[in-house]
Amino acid sequence: MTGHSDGSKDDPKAFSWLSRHLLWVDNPRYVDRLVWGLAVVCLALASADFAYHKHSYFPIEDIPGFYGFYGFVMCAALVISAKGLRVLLKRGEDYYAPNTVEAEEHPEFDLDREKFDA
Amino acid sequence: MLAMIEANLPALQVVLPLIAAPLCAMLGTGRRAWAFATLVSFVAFAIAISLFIATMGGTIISYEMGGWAPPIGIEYRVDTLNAFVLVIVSGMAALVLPYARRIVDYEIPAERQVLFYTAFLLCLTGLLGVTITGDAFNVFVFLEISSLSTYALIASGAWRNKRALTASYNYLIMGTIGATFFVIGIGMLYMITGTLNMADLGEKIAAHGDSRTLRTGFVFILIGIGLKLAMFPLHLWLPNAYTFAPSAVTAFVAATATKVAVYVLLRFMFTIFGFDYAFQAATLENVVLPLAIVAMFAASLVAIFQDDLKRMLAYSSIAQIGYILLGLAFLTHTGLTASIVHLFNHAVTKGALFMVAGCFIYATGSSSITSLRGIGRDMPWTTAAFVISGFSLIGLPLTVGFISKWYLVQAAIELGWWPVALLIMGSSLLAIVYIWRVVEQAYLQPAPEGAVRREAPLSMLVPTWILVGLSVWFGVSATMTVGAASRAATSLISSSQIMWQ
Amino acid sequence: MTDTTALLLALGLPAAATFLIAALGSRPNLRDGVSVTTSVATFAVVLYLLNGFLDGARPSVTLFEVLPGLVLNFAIEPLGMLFATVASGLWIVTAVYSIGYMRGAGEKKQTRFYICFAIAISAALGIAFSGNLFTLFIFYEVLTISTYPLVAHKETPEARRGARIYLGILMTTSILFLLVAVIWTWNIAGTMDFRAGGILEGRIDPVYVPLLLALFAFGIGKAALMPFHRWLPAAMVAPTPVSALLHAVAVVKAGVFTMLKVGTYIFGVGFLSRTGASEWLVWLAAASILIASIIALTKDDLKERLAYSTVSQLSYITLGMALANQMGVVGGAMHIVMHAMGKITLFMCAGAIYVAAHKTKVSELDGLGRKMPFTFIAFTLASLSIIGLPPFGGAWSKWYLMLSAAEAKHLVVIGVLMVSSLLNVAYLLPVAARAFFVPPRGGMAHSLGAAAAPQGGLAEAPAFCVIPICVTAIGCIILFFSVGGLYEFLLHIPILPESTQ
Amino acid sequence: MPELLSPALVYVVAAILLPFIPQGLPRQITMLAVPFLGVAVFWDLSYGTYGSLNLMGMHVGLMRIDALSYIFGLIFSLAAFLAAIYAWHLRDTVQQVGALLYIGSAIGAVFAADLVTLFVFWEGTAIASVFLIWARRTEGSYATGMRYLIVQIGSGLLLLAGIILLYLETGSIAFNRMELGSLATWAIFLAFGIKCAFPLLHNWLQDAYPAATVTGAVILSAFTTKLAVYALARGFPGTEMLIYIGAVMTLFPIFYAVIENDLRRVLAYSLNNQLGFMVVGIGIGTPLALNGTAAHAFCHILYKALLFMSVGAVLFRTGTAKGSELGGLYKTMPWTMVFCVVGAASISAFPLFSGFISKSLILSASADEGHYIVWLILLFASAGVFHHSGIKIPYFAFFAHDSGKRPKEAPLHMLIAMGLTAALCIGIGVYPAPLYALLPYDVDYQPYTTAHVITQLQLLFFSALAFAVLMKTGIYPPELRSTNLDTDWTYRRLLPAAIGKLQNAVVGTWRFGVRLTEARLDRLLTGVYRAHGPQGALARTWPTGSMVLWIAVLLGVTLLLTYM
Repeated sequence: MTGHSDGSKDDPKAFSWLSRHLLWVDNPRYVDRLVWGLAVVCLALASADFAYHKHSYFPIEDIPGFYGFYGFVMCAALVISAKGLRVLLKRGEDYYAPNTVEAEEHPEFDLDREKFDA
Repeated sequence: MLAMIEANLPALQVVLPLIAAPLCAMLGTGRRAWAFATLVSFVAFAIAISLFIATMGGTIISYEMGGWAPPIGIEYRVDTLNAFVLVIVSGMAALVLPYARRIVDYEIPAERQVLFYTAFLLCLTGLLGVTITGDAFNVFVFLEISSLSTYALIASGAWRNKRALTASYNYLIMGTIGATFFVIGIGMLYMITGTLNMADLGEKIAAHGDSRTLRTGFVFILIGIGLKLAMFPLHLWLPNAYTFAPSAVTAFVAATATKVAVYVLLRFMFTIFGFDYAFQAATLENVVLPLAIVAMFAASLVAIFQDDLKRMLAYSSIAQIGYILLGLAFLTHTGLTASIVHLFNHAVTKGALFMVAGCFIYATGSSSITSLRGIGRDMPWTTAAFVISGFSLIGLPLTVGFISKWYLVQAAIELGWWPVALLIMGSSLLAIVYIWRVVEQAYLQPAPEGAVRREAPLSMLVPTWILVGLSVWFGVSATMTVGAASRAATSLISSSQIMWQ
Repeated sequence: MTDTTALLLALGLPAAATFLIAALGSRPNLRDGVSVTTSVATFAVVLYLLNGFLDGARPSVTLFEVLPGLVLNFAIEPLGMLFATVASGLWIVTAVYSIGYMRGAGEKKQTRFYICFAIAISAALGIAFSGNLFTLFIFYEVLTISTYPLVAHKETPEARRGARIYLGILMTTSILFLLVAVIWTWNIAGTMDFRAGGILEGRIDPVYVPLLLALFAFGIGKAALMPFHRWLPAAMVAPTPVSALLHAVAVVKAGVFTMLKVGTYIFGVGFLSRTGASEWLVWLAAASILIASIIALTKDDLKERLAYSTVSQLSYITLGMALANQMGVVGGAMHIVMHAMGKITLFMCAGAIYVAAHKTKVSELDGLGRKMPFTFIAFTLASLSIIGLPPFGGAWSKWYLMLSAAEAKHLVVIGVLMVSSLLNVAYLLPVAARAFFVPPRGGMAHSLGAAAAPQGGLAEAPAFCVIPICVTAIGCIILFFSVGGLYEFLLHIPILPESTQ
Repeated sequence: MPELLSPALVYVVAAILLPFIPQGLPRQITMLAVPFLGVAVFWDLSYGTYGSLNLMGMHVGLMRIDALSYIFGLIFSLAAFLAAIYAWHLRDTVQQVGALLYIGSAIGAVFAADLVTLFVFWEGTAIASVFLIWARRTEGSYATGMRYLIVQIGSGLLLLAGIILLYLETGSIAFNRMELGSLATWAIFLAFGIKCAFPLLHNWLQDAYPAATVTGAVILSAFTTKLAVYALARGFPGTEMLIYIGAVMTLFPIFYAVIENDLRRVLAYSLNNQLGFMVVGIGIGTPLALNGTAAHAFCHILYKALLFMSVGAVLFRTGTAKGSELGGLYKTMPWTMVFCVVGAASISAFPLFSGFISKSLILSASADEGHYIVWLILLFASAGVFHHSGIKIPYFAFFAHDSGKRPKEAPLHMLIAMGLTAALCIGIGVYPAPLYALLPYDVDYQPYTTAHVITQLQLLFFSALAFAVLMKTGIYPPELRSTNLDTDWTYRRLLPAAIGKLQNAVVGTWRFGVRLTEARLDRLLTGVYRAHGPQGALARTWPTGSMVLWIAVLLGVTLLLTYM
């Protein structure tokens, strides 16, 4: 399995220019910062609601930060209920037949591999 | 001279073979006897044809034997019906005799051949006489002439298979019983009427009216003739007789003897008894009709399981007689027409089939169906003749068998007897089975190793193919036969006094 | 050349060719040449007739009279013209294909094969041009008998058994039911001519109409209406060109053609729809469509699967007749053409697969598409036509059948036709799809579809096999686009009695 | 000549000629040129119906050009062109021909002025498209293709039945606005519904698209469902039921998308969800809503294609599209990642991306008409789609847990195709005026208002926050190899099981019946044989005595009968 090399053996110089500038996302510190940044942006956006006049169709829109709140709550609800759904719906990959598309393995010879090892 | 011959044709029809028979016996060699008999049969056929033409318009030729007027003298009476039967009988003789030469050489020792042809001529005499006469007792006499000669003819098959003797003996017993019953019946009629002339009988019986004696007489005649025509279950003599008789005899007898018996039955029922009695119709409906239907199925089923070709055809004959009786039992014009036309059609078909059987025996020395494997290649003409005649037996269109079926079913439908119509068709399906067994053997099985089989000689093939040709010709253009049958039916009906529905 | 001569010539050419073929038995190239030439000539004559027909000529010729009023008559009407064109046109294709197949598969007794084939075509044309029921019946039987040796061609025990079933069912139904129906019709109508608007109206008690229709519907065993369909799968033992003949060119098409002809010209669709006599047939045909399709799904043998597909497709045509309106007749007649073109392709493909790869089972075809691309592409196209998808001919006939069902307020039938199409998808498309797209057992050909390098070379059947296949497959597409003319032509089918037109 | 020249014809002719054009550059160039030729046919034609024929008494119009068909024809051609670039590497005639026929049929259907032509092309899309699935050449894709085909053809047959009933009812086959009411229109509606993946009729989509080839999925994603949207917009605008159907459609797929592992199937679910927006727009039926539907279809085709392209590129390079197997690919496939993000942003309707300027039309239309609940659902669905398409796909494919896979960057032609598509997505998002000008109705709409932008950003960023929080807390369900049950369970499990039971029952009774009949028949035949066979009573040679006995019996019976 040539494709599955250990990440530590990678030679970053082999990566393209764009990738090298993105390598920071693997760093947990930066990820945390990103999340916090996101929170700040959210706060800013929520508070922006006070700054302009909204032409609203429905009364609920007039609640400040309604969109944000709605988005957050519904997404959380979505994920949690989907997780619950998985209990009901999840089956093995070859549930229907041994050779379904899910269960297919792709042969290596068809992939044009390239080495990035250090 | 010509005019004299013409005037005496009815008498000549019978007298000619009758005189020829002893002459034939004196000829010495089989070959000469054969030539003579053939010649006689040709002349007889010519006479029959001219009689047929003469009666075509509906005229009835009445000939007084020895100038004695009926009812005292014996009357020969030719109308469309018996002219038709005469043609069948003499025609078959004229075809079988040419055919017979080779196969008789093969089956009967040379020194016996003279007697064989003599018996043949006698048989012909008897059959023609039965048909042509207008005298009830005379019918019995000729019936005995033909029967006795037939016993002899069948017994002559003993050189090939000893069982011919028992078959002939059985036939003798049964035939004699039948003849006895018949003569008893005639006696009873004579008791009532004091006459033996048929036309006279009819009138007297009509005048006399219903009585026990009359009924008894009717039953005795019915059973007696029933034996002769192999009505089921009185047919038991027939299979062996047909199987073990020499091939030429089988072909002739199968095509004619039973037909003549049917004619006698028709004649007695319509001309003499005249059908003004409910009991006759009831007997036909309660006895003859069911027996006919049973015959159609039982005999066909037996035929399916036979291994011997001739025996199979014999059983098929019993089934075919069922059709004839069925048409009769309908008691309608269409039914009668069907019956009469089937007399002819079956004679042609079965005659051809038995001739084919003879050809096979000539070529293979055996009449077993299994010996016919792959014979379609070696004997293409014979096998083809079998297939076409087989089609006729099944009742496929463009063969005579179809015409008979057509009228039979039509008669059933006219009466609204649906089940009977379907039964008629159902029994033809059985015919498919037994015919197809042979076809499959002949065409789709490989020939046995080392079998040398040559096509039958021309002298056998030609008569066979003439019959095959006839069965196709009259299947394609049936106007003539059906017209004759229809006229015969009309004349029968008009000769009886009953009011037809 | 007058139209009447052309009519007789069309019938006579194939029949005459049999003698030539028989004479040239020892010179295969010449013999096969004669067979192909005759087919082309016959087609040319039929086209000449078609041309005349479009100009308004309605030739009619009476050959002979079997019985008074019962004549062998040929006449041209639109349905017959259509059937004749299909049969003679496809004969060319089959004749060419036969050469490739019979030689490729090394079959024996090819002369007999070609003779019987020509007779069968002649009989099919006879059916097409028959001017009355009687003539039709005759040629119907001729067709049955002439195809029997073809079905039994291999002469193995299975072949004999299949042929026996074939003959048994076809003969049984035709004699037991069809003949009775024919005679009944003759009895009540006094004629058997095919007349616009039917001949029965006012002559038959409406109570009996369903019964008579049943006799016809089951009697026409060649239409393979359940439960008399068994002969079709049984006949699969025959060599493939014979299957093509049975399924596309002549036999089953003769059956459904007869069905349509009886519906339009004997009963009259107006009469049928007013009496509702064909109601039961609608349901039976619908059931037949579905059940046969479901059985087809379960068959692994390719030819057997196709056979059941034919059973189902034939019921479409019967359905068209039973729906009893003009669109039904148009749709049914159109389906004769469309199905013929599609099914002949499918069978020829099955034969090509057998010749080239000796495979008969659907499950063995995986991966074969790469080796025989032409065959399998043709198979796909023809499958789509049978399913009834645009742009293939089958779509239009299905369209008119559905239109007819809607007009007759048989909404369920529309549903049945839809479900049937889906079932067709399920049993026909896997054949080609598996061949092309499923890797052969054990082989790994998994490639995300980026590239498709053929492994190994092509291994197609002989060109004589492949070219006809391609021609008919393209024909399926052409039929879709040229349907306008066909539709115009089919509108000529007279639906109403002449007096009201 | 232009009278008969439908753009579909260009594709069909090309498809027929294609096998004769050698693989490699000539064929690649043909594939690229065909969409242009197709567009050239209708580019400068004025509105009206062309190619009218009288076919067996029916008025057939091959090409009707009006604002609605024009915009769909255009975007279909555009998608065809982009797909052709993406499939530059393909050397598979089956796929190439299939794609051409499929695209041609879809365009032909869009321009169809009558229902019969529509039906012809409708079935054309069904048949041609299946080859894009089968071309994967595995047992699994074969089976999927069969299922897909049966559903698609079933839709066509329903359409056919509807057309026939309608034809009988009205005597016309013109394809115009219909009212639900008769069986005919219901059948047609249902036929459209199947192809549009209405709830419960939807599963063919999620079943088939992930099974298609890399390029096949890109092509499939563009045409079939959008054709159905077009047909609905043409036939049933303003049908109220569609609003609710659409609302449900936007809603339920997002739940599935969250737990789905195969990223292409996630895309299929989100495709379904996006269709819901369009269906709602059709249901509302106001000019604004219909404009929204048309615009959304236009944008959707682009960004969905872009997403399928990028995931396809991943599949092409790694051999899998399962979230559980992927991760960290940004290191070696950064450009693919970028384009994927552009697509994700577009589908999520980020301002300045194409989804924003089209989806807001529909949302505004629904709010305009006062559909409170529906509006809330759509809002939720917008958040949800951002959640699974906007975040989940790029995240699990390119970031997340590093799978250690180090594939090559996508081939250049794929990058070009993705780049072009991405540019279009952004271009439309930034400057929507040309698109708006193409829309069927003249509507003055301004997507970029302060309120609009802010509220949309609120929605999206808070959703992102929710994702981040759930990820951090570990509540977010991990990607797992699995099959999730959907409606296909009914026909892949329930139905076969039921049929199996039924079959057993039928076969059992049948066998029993056959055995019974055979036994009876056997007995009958033995009986017949016993009586009629060579040794049977009827065939035996009887001793003379018993023969005579028979005669006596018959004589007696007959006499008795006559005396009675």
